[in-house]
Amino acid sequence: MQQSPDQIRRAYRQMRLIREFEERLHIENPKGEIAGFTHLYSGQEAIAVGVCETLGDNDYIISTHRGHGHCLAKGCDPRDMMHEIYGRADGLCKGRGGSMHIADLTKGMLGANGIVGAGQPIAVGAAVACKARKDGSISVSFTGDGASNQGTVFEAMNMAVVLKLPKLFVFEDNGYSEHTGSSYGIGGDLKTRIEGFGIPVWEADGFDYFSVYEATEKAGAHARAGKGPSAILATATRYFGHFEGDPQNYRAKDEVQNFRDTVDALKQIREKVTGAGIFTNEELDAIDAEVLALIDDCVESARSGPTPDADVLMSDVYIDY
Amino acid sequence: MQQSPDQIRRAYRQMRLIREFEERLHIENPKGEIAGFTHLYSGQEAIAVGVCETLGDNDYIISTHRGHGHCLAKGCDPRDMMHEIYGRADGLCKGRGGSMHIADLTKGMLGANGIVGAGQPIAVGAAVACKARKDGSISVSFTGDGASNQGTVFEAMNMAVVLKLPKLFVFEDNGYSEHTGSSYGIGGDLKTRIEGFGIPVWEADGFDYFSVYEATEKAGAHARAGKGPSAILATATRYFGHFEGDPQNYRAKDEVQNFRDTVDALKQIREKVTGAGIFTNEELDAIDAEVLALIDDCVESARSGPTPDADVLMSDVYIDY
Amino acid sequence: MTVMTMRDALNEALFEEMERDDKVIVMGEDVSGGAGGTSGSRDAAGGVFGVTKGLLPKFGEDRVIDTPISESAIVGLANGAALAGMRPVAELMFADFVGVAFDQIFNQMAKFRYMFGGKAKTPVVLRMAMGAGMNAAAQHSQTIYPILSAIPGLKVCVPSCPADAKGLLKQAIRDDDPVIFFEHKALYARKGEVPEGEYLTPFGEAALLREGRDVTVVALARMVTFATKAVDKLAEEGITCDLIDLRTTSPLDEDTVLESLSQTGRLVVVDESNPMCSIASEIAGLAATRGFADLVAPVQKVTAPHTPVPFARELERMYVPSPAQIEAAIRATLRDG
Amino acid sequence: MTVMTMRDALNEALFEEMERDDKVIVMGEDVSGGAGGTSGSRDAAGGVFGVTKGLLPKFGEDRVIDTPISESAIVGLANGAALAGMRPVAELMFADFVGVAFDQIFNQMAKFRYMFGGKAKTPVVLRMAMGAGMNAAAQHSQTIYPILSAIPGLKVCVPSCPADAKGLLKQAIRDDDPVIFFEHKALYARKGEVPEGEYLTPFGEAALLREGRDVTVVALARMVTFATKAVDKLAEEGITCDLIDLRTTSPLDEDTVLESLSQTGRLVVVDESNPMCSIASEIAGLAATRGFADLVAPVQKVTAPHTPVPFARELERMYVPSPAQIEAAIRATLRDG
Ligand SMILES: Cc1ncc(C[n+]2csc(CCOP(=O)(O)OP(=O)(O)O)c2C)c(N)n1
Ligand SMILES: Cc1ncc(C[n+]2csc(CCOP(=O)(O)OP(=O)(O)O)c2C)c(N)n1
Ligand SMILES: [Mg+2]
Ligand SMILES: [Mg+2]
Repeated sequence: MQQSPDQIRRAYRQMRLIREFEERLHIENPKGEIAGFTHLYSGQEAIAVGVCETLGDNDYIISTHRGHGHCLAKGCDPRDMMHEIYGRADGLCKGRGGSMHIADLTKGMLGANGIVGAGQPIAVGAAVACKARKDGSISVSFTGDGASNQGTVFEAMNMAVVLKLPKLFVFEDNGYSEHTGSSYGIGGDLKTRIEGFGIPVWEADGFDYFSVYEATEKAGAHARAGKGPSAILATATRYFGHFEGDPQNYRAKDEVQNFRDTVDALKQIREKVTGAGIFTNEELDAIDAEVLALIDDCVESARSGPTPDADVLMSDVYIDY
Repeated sequence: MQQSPDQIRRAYRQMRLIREFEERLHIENPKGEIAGFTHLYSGQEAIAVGVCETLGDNDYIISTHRGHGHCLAKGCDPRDMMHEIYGRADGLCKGRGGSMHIADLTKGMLGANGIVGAGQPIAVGAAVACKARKDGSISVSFTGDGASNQGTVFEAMNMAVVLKLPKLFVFEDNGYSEHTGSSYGIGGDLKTRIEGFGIPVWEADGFDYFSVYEATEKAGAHARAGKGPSAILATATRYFGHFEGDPQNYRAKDEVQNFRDTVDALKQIREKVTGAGIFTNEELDAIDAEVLALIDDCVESARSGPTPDADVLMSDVYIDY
Repeated sequence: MTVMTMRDALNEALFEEMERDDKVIVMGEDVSGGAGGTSGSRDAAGGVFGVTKGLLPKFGEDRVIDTPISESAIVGLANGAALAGMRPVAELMFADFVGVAFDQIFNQMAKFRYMFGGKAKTPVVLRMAMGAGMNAAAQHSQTIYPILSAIPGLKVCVPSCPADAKGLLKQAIRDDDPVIFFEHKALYARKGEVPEGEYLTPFGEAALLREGRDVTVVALARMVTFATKAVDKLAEEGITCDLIDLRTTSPLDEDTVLESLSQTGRLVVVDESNPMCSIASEIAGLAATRGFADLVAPVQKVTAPHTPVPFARELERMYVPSPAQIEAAIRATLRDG
Repeated sequence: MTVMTMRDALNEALFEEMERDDKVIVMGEDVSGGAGGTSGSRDAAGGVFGVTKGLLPKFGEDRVIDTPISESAIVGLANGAALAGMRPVAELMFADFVGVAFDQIFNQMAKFRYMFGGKAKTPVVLRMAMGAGMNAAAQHSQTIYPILSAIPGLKVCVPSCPADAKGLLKQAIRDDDPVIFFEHKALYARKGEVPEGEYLTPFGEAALLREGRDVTVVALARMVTFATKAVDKLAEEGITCDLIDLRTTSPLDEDTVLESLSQTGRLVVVDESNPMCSIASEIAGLAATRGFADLVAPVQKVTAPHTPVPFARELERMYVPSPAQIEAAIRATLRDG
């Protein structure tokens, strides 16, 4: 905990923002106003925030189908995101993308992606641009345990090594790939597999912001120093179903509650920083209240946002055609 | 050298057959009668033969764009193959496939394949059939150093481990992937990368038939015993260009000659078996002469074989349409 | 006849065929589900759309194979197993995922038999869910049967109702050629009459769902339900149409289309895919070549626009051809010529 | 004007654009060649067809990037570099290899801008060699521009001569949208006049290569050279044709085709690809819809058959549409109607 109080406050607020964003979507979703697939990130907040808090404006990230956490952590505007999820014309992607395709190029956020394993080679490409700019920037991809079995992910790792790129691979093992436990689909084990490509791996506790932050600082420094790609391997869980509506009959009844009661990321950081006397519970409660009000606001405004019209349907297929 | 003289004679003849088949194609190719791409296997004979001599009729192999050696080693008829390479209606594939697509399903030879990395998942599928038959058979894929970077190859390894299939992965590092040295494209190293998937690797000297045979016996036994996939990693060289016509300006002038003079697979086996007194040079010369005559015959008959007609063009797209 | 959903009809087809022939195996991501999970259930999913539900308890793990997320390897697995004598039914989940397995479809299963001199047999069925209607956006909503129909060596099914879904899937499983089997997501819950017992729907035979004098309307998959609405509405005004459901796009039943055209002289084609090089283009082109002598008015193509599939409800609704657009196209073809 | 091969014209386009803009980078398997080899040469290949020859010595390893055999990662690399401000020109070697990189083309580069609300720019050029003519058989000879043209978000170039090859490639590199650039293998050695200095060939503007009264002949890529033969031969008999070279299939210059059709009333489309859902289908469909009023005879589609590309010389020759077939089709369209 060598971080400044400002840093910690920011990280705590980011994690709380993700948590409340997602918990609120879980409440709103069954009401029928939100269309399409929604994959929630609750439970994994410490990973997105621990990684992104080490990143600067020039650094890139690319996300997955479960993208809200990564987007918020990289600085996407929660109101614009909420409008997008509600399919509004003034959403971050004009209502064309929805939950699975939120992107904000101005924030170095190269998009959530509905195709498992598609983001990793793209992030390697962004690393080519980082290398060319010679500004010490890096490109980061997030990869689930399930996605780690996709050929494109292996290719991306190999390519990054061969081209010695400033690329950080973040693997998030949340225990499941859809309705299948992560152990089932992974031949060998995640760490050895990554190391087989010549990529050094830093392991982190995915429930612990400080653990992820510190591992990422080390792994990021490796990549920034021109030593080639590096990796983070963080373990956590997802609190909700694979998608909203998933009955989760592949999970033991009390599994999630146990995680919530013991290692929950928000609970942990709160206990650590109050225990160390950096913030009081009241100070953190105030942040929570501010975030809750913000989310209320986002949902409120998204629910009544403008609906996209035929012009939105037909434009932006090309810049010029 | 615990093999019987019969076994050794057969292996020697197979290697000689591949060698003469390929050296003859190298001579015939510039004459203009052979169409399309031809990738020759000379230099790697000990690998195909060392592997296939351990296989039975129920076992499957799948090959690459450089397929002649694997086909011959698995028992494809050299005359039918030569007719195919010459594009004859009575070729092994009716003149529709050519050098890059020779297959003989009746021999468990699931095809040469023009797409690098396509064969490996297919061979994993054949292993599913082997497992279902419960007859101890295995399925073998051959993979070049260059191909080892293709995502499909990684997926195939992972899948074979997850499904615990009787699958043998043979990796042939012949030093080059087209015009690029094999070391350039491989992140980490081949062996560690394979082991990262949880697949045990047996290394072999790809110029030495006995070394390959023994490694394959062990690796094959592992796979046949239901312990999941295994791998062979064998190193050799290719004597000719990537394809016929390749000027090879990426290779040092004397590189190939050095290999031919020192570790050549045919030279080695001859020295070993004559040295051990199993065969005399004259006995082996007789085999050589027989093979040479056979190849003469194959070329002769292929040159004047029947050309395919419109019916060959239009048939076999479907069984029934 | 029993009334059931398309989902149940597909499930029944799989049950029957797996029972009939133990070479039939099923594979894909979460086709059973629950492997490595903490609840102990091994039939936790039955496919993300529930089509393979109950197969694992009945046929076991050797015949109902859950896989990692490795679509190239899944289709490759099916291809290799087929070459080696099995009859695999692989599931690709969303049709859009063809992207990550395209080589195994395009260069492998479609070509083995031809390239290998007619000696290989690749009886693979590759099932996948397609189409807009769930607001699943650009990467989970495409109707890519034109791309697959363009590839020699593949057969392509596009059922519009439970009875055809069952009959075509059973035919696909027994067929010795590779078959791409599209299931429209918006039709899974569609109910319809399904004949009792054993039956197969032959490939390359379109169904004539309505008979009429004025216009030939050709549609497929979900568009059949929309075209039916439009046709039935116009019938109340005395405008009658032949309504043809293609059922398979490869083989394509050109004769039924041409025969109808020879009666009506007017053609509307309804296709949920993007307009370029679509089935709508193919059928319109058919009218311009073999059907020209009968054609009395411009063909009307009703397709999605040349855009990706958008997310928002309003946008997706505008993207998908509607019964109103089909009705307008029928009226338009009657005004001209 | 200088006379040069299409290969050299392409090479010149790359040189000029890389010199003009240091954001332009090139990547692919053996685009330079020789890395890790024993001869020390680092420009040992210059692409397997020699199109990128000499770029590495001039622009260095950071801008001319040799890659492992990982096509998904190659195209992904290009996509990501483009999103991050570069202008990548990636080489896929043979167009058939689209199979192993299809998702990055189909679901990624084509859709970013739309999905991401119009804020992303993906100025990727993806070069690939296509077509029969080298007896390279089923997996190395396909002409898959119909599949790529069907995908909204992509632009597709199909040059038939050195001048257009250069002008279109330069335009493609400067274009802010993703461009699929097809180079026909049988045309690399084709010589033609190329204007000196700076010029760009605009997209969506077909070229009218011959003017005539009787028939509109539409062709693309290598088929332009075959159609030219047929058209010129018939001209000796007094049968004159408009010969249209599409140059790009997306955007597709429908207006030039329709305008010509309004003069001739007869249409022949020549397309090397398989017949189903092809560019030939698309243009024939165009005649049946927007061109119907002008059409006086059945459209003739001249395409490859619905088979994979075969290997043997005799077979490949039968597979590819020939000048004789084109001539016959022109005569046929004159007989009818
Ligand atoms: C290519 C592809 N295959 C399959 C899917 C369907 N799918 C979406 S998410 C998912 C599981 C991903 O698991 P993991 O990578 O562990 O991420 P998590 O959902 O746990 O965040 C699957 C199979 C997809 N979207 N894309
Ligand atoms: C998917 C795909 N990418 C690229 C190629 C072109 N190609 C053919 S062989 C080859 C090199 C293969 O190298 P390796 O695996 O080492 O086999 P070797 O040629 O040495 O036998 C390449 C790049 C191809 N045929 N297929
Ligand atoms: Mg997961
Ligand atoms: Mg090699």
